[in-house]
Amino acid sequence: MLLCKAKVLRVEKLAIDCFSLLLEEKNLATGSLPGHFLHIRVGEGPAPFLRRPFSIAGTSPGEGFLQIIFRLRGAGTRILSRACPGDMLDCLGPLGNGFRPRENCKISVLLGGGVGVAPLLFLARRLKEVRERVVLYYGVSRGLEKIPVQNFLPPGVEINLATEDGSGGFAGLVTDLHRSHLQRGLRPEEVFACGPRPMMQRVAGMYRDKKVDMQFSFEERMACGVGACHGCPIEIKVGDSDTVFKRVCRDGPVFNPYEVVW
Amino acid sequence: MLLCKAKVLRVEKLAIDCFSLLLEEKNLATGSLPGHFLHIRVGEGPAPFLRRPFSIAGTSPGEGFLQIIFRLRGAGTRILSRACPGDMLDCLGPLGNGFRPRENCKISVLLGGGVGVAPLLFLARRLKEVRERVVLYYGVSRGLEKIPVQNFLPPGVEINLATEDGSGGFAGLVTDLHRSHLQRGLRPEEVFACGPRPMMQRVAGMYRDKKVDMQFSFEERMACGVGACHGCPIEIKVGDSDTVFKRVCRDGPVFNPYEVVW
Amino acid sequence: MIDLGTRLGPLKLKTPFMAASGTFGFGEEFASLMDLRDLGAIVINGLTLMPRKGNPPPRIVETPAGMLNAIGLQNPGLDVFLSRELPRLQKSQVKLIANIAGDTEEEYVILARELCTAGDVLIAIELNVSCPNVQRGGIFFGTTPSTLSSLVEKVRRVCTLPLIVKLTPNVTDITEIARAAEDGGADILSLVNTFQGMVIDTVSRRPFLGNKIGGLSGPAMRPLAVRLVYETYASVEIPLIGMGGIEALDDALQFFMAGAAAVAIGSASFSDPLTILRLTGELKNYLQRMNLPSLEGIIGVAHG
Amino acid sequence: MIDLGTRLGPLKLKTPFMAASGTFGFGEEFASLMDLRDLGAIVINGLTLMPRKGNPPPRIVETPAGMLNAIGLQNPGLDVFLSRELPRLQKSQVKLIANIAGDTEEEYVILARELCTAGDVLIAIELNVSCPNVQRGGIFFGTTPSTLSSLVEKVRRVCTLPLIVKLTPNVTDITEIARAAEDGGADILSLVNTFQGMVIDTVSRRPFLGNKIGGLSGPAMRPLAVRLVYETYASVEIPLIGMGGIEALDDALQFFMAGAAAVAIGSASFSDPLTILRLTGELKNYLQRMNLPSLEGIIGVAHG
Ligand SMILES: Cc1cc2nc3c(=O)[nH]c(=O)nc-3n(C[C@H](O)[C@H](O)[C@H](O)COP(=O)(O)OP(=O)(O)OC[C@H]3O[C@@H](n4cnc5c(N)ncnc54)[C@H](O)[C@@H]3O)c2cc1C
Ligand SMILES: Cc1cc2nc3c(=O)[nH]c(=O)nc-3n(C[C@H](O)[C@H](O)[C@H](O)COP(=O)(O)OP(=O)(O)OC[C@H]3O[C@@H](n4cnc5c(N)ncnc54)[C@H](O)[C@@H]3O)c2cc1C
Ligand SMILES: Cc1cc2nc3c(=O)[nH]c(=O)nc-3n(C[C@H](O)[C@H](O)[C@H](O)COP(=O)(O)O)c2cc1C
Ligand SMILES: Cc1cc2nc3c(=O)[nH]c(=O)nc-3n(C[C@H](O)[C@H](O)[C@H](O)COP(=O)(O)O)c2cc1C
Ligand code: FES
Ligand code: FES
Repeated sequence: MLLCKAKVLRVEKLAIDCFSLLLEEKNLATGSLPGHFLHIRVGEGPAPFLRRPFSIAGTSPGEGFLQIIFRLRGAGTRILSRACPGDMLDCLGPLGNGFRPRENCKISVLLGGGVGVAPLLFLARRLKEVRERVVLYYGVSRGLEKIPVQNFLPPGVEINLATEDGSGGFAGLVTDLHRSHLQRGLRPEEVFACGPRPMMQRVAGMYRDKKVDMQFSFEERMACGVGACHGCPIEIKVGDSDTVFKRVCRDGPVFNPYEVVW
Repeated sequence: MLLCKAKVLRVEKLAIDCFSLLLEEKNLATGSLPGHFLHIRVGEGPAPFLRRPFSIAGTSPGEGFLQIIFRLRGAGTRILSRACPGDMLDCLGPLGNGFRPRENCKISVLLGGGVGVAPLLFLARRLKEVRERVVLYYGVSRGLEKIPVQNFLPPGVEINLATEDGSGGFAGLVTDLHRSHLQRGLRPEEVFACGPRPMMQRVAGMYRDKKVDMQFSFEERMACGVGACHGCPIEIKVGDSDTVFKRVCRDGPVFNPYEVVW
Repeated sequence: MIDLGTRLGPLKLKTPFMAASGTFGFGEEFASLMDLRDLGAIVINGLTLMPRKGNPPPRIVETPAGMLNAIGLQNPGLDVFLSRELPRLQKSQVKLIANIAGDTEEEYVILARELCTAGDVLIAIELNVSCPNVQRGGIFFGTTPSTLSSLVEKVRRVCTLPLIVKLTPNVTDITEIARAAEDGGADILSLVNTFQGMVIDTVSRRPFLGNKIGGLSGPAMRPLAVRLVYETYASVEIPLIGMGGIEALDDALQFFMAGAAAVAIGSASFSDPLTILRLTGELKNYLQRMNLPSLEGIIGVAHG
Repeated sequence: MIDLGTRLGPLKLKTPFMAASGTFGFGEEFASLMDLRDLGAIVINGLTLMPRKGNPPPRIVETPAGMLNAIGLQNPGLDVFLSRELPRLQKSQVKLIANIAGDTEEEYVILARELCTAGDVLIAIELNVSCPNVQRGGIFFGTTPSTLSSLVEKVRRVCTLPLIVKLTPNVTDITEIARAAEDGGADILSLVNTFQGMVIDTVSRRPFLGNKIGGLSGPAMRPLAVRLVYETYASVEIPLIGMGGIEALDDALQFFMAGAAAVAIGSASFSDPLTILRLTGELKNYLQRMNLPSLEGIIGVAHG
């Protein structure tokens, strides 16, 4: 974990309300793995008061580059979207536990909903080096929000797009698209997902009976981002009937969905 | 009084920590008189929370231009100093009661301390049209802070500079410079001043026995700027022993120093 | 057709947006910027029986996302108000609410009685038992339940206009105070007044404000005020006017959902004098978008 | 030579800057960013006798110049703390202060007794009688003078370490509560805990936080906290630890001048984990510039 200033190299608009930010910081780029996130201080004054967490969407350790992809939501992301090349961004990271792919495995499935696809792009790139098939499902509600994921992926990653407004790819929910593939015989050995909770819950539901390794990345409001404040709980089952609150920032953000209380 | 957006035309650094801001807003430019001020909203969000008051340093009604001159103090003036041409500034103004020069009068003296000279530049320009002599005293503590007042004044206005660090003009307090001129026979019929309170108090003291018309411009923390909140009091004598609090924003900012409780 | 009207017991307002006491003068200062008749009401600056000089300067200091004020109820006193200000205001057709503060119960009673019959430009009386910036009276009445209900009872007897009691947030349990005001006969509660605060000037090493202590207003205090409205709504039957740091429609909606049937805008008018009118338009659009015929549908809904 | 040390009755600290309870964990989370021995002390997260699960999410919401939290004292309970956490912390040479909360007087007493003899990494006990985010205990003890002084007395009897009582700001008169804690035998008062607040999610139309109500911290509340420190300083003899929205040296100086002999930094560590170290350096420069040999010269000076 580092507290450092990362240099803004490029801010790019990828789709409506969706931006990518290319940063330069050698140690961050080297130390980050898929599933890790940055806790970024936006603005100078007292507002916004808290840092903002963003998944790392990719790195080029050689060049010392790393990237995040974010959607405009409120004041913080608005300020970020106006960053200029040369600006220095105060970053805390890499934080959290990343995805832990299986040792031996041929087919990985990744499901991203909206900007939740960001950490999966990073993961898909790494997985492609060691897997026979890497199948990415990417769902957006409106085609306008679709980011060009192919630009972030190496050749060979299979991209399956679903748009709820029917403007591209499968018309409907990304989970329905995936289900239809499962019905036609797709047999993933591990499944990664990141996106809105209802989407992730549907994915988890699909595998209820299966022995597939599943790792989902969760979001929660965060203060410290490092595990000190217990501000970012996720309810996790312990044994048969008990539950505890774990910290998304430090114990996650990646959790086994079977253990999560939805 | 208008609530309007004025377009930033130019931001210029005049001296250390001192800037001028050229704005375009037809109605403001036309309606403003020397001594009036603008109440400017700086920044977009909740911080800074309050508007900032600035004296109008000059107008070109024909072109619709007006100008303020300000010194860096805190967050608000820092933001203002970073304004870019084309930015639209939310302005409330013109506010307050301006200077009211005498009907018939030949010699006007103006004393400005630091950035307090701003409204006097505007006044001197107007006075020069109708007076035989307009004598401006301008004092700064360090030469570095000296703004090039001559650029803001028509020819013929007599400029007397005093620097406390002795780096230019008279070495010492502007009030001492003025006093020496009085001793050598200067006989102003009206005196205008704006600057730090101790300076203005010294000026008032110099004229204790004289029958000279005096108008000083005062500062106080302001909230509404229009007279609604009673946030900006100045203590004014009433009769022999009583006093009341008047509002700097609405009843002033120009007051007769003889009536002020120092 | 969207109806922006709201009913607070005996008081009906054209819109649920009022100008908060102390921040809008008698409205006249802003008259050139807007039609004051578009405001739900203007609560005028605090009035006392005798003239008040107010506190020494500085009276205002900016704080993070807010400000402290220590005006100290500067006002010309009842007589001058009635003889000099009111006649002029009578002509304006604006809805005014008088905010009154006394050192003693008797002063409150006199103020209320005189103002109730002073002219129909005044549509309600707001008892300020919560001013943090004066030595006697004010907040003293607003922190002890029995003192407050006795005061409200006495004023109630002479008050022929709707009676609003404005509560201070500087108490351990506002619901206790709120019930005391209700028991005393208040028609409406208005909450909250400012929170007591202090800024120290670290150069002079003294409290910055002339009065040392001032009252915090603005967005900084908004979550505190929303909580107080929420808890009070669950404890009394009479309607509430909410306020504290409202700048945007979402802020006002929080107060409505917490239980306020109307809201007042205070210091936001300093940075944007048109706040109230802007919110009025935005509320109309919101209700339309949500398919709500009136505000009633959302008042108190946060209680589930 | 500038001495940054400060003395709070029986407690001596190397610097007057502490990490506030609940915001710095046991320090370990930040250990890779700084040498924790440079901190005056770390007040660790609130401890209870039995494990506490904490409140349902969301537990945090940002507000103008601040935040609300409703953690609900999530912690592993005394036994696990003593057996699992403390041995590790013993080795660190960090100065830790235990913050304890109970449902009953007995729980406070047990917690204090056990912790006082648990190991010398703990240098003081802070009674949390001010947590706004739990159902029983916590704030209940901190709002009634007689209840508080009885509690403090009982804890005092078993407490061999310096005893700090942390006050809630959610009271009508904090000086009354402060005196009760002093009468009960507190060595030091720490003020303030968070202010109760609420944010309503206007989309779901429900309180945003899982616990509905949370506690406001951050710069927004700073002027309120400074006022409380100022007034308490004038009312008790024992030393004070001030906190609430400190981000910059000027903020800390306000607390010192109001009367605090040390300050704690809470939520500012979220945006800048190095806040405490930065302030430590800045204070040193300040004292140098002002020609002050130690902090003592400015503690309470705002009282004139
Ligand atoms: C581990 C993690 C990884 C994330 N990765 C990404 C990413 O790669 N791309 C992306 O666009 N977004 C991501 N998010 C969500 C992102 O943090 C929020 O969209 C962002 O904080 C919104 O800030 P704002 O000021 O624009 O919005 P506002 O709504 O104004 O923010 C107000 C407060 O709410 C918090 N907040 C709002 N939405 C969320 C959210 N969904 N999750 C957590 N906190 C939130 C903010 O951090 C802030 O404290 C991630 C969140 C987490 C927890
Ligand atoms: C009628 C009037 C005319 C003025 N004209 C000029 C001018 O022409 N040029 C110029 O440089 N300054 C002028 N000032 C002072 C100017 O308003 C302040 O310097 C400015 O508000 C500082 O803002 P800040 O955010 O940079 O400073 P901060 O110190 O961060 O401001 C904090 C708060 O204090 C207030 N404040 C700080 N200093 C002053 C002050 N001297 N007077 C009133 N409020 C203050 C701010 O408005 C704000 O509310 C004038 C003030 C008044 C009342
Ligand atoms: C400058 C100023 C003066 C005030 N004067 C009064 C007053 O005379 N009577 C009163 O009841 N409240 C007074 N208040 C409190 C406001 O009416 C309101 O309760 C408070 O400011 C919170 O609302 P806001 O955050 O929208 O400003 C005053 C507030 C300010 C800022
Ligand atoms: C996330 C969070 C958790 C907290 N937990 C505790 C706690 O367990 N015990 C306690 O006494 N105070 C707790 N506090 C209060 C802080 O110690 C401190 O009093 C308060 O936050 C004000 O300081 P600040 O504005 O610098 O944050 C907590 C505050 C925050 C923000
Ligand atoms: S954000 Fe503080 S523990 Fe996760
Ligand atoms: S600033 Fe409101 S009356 Fe002057």
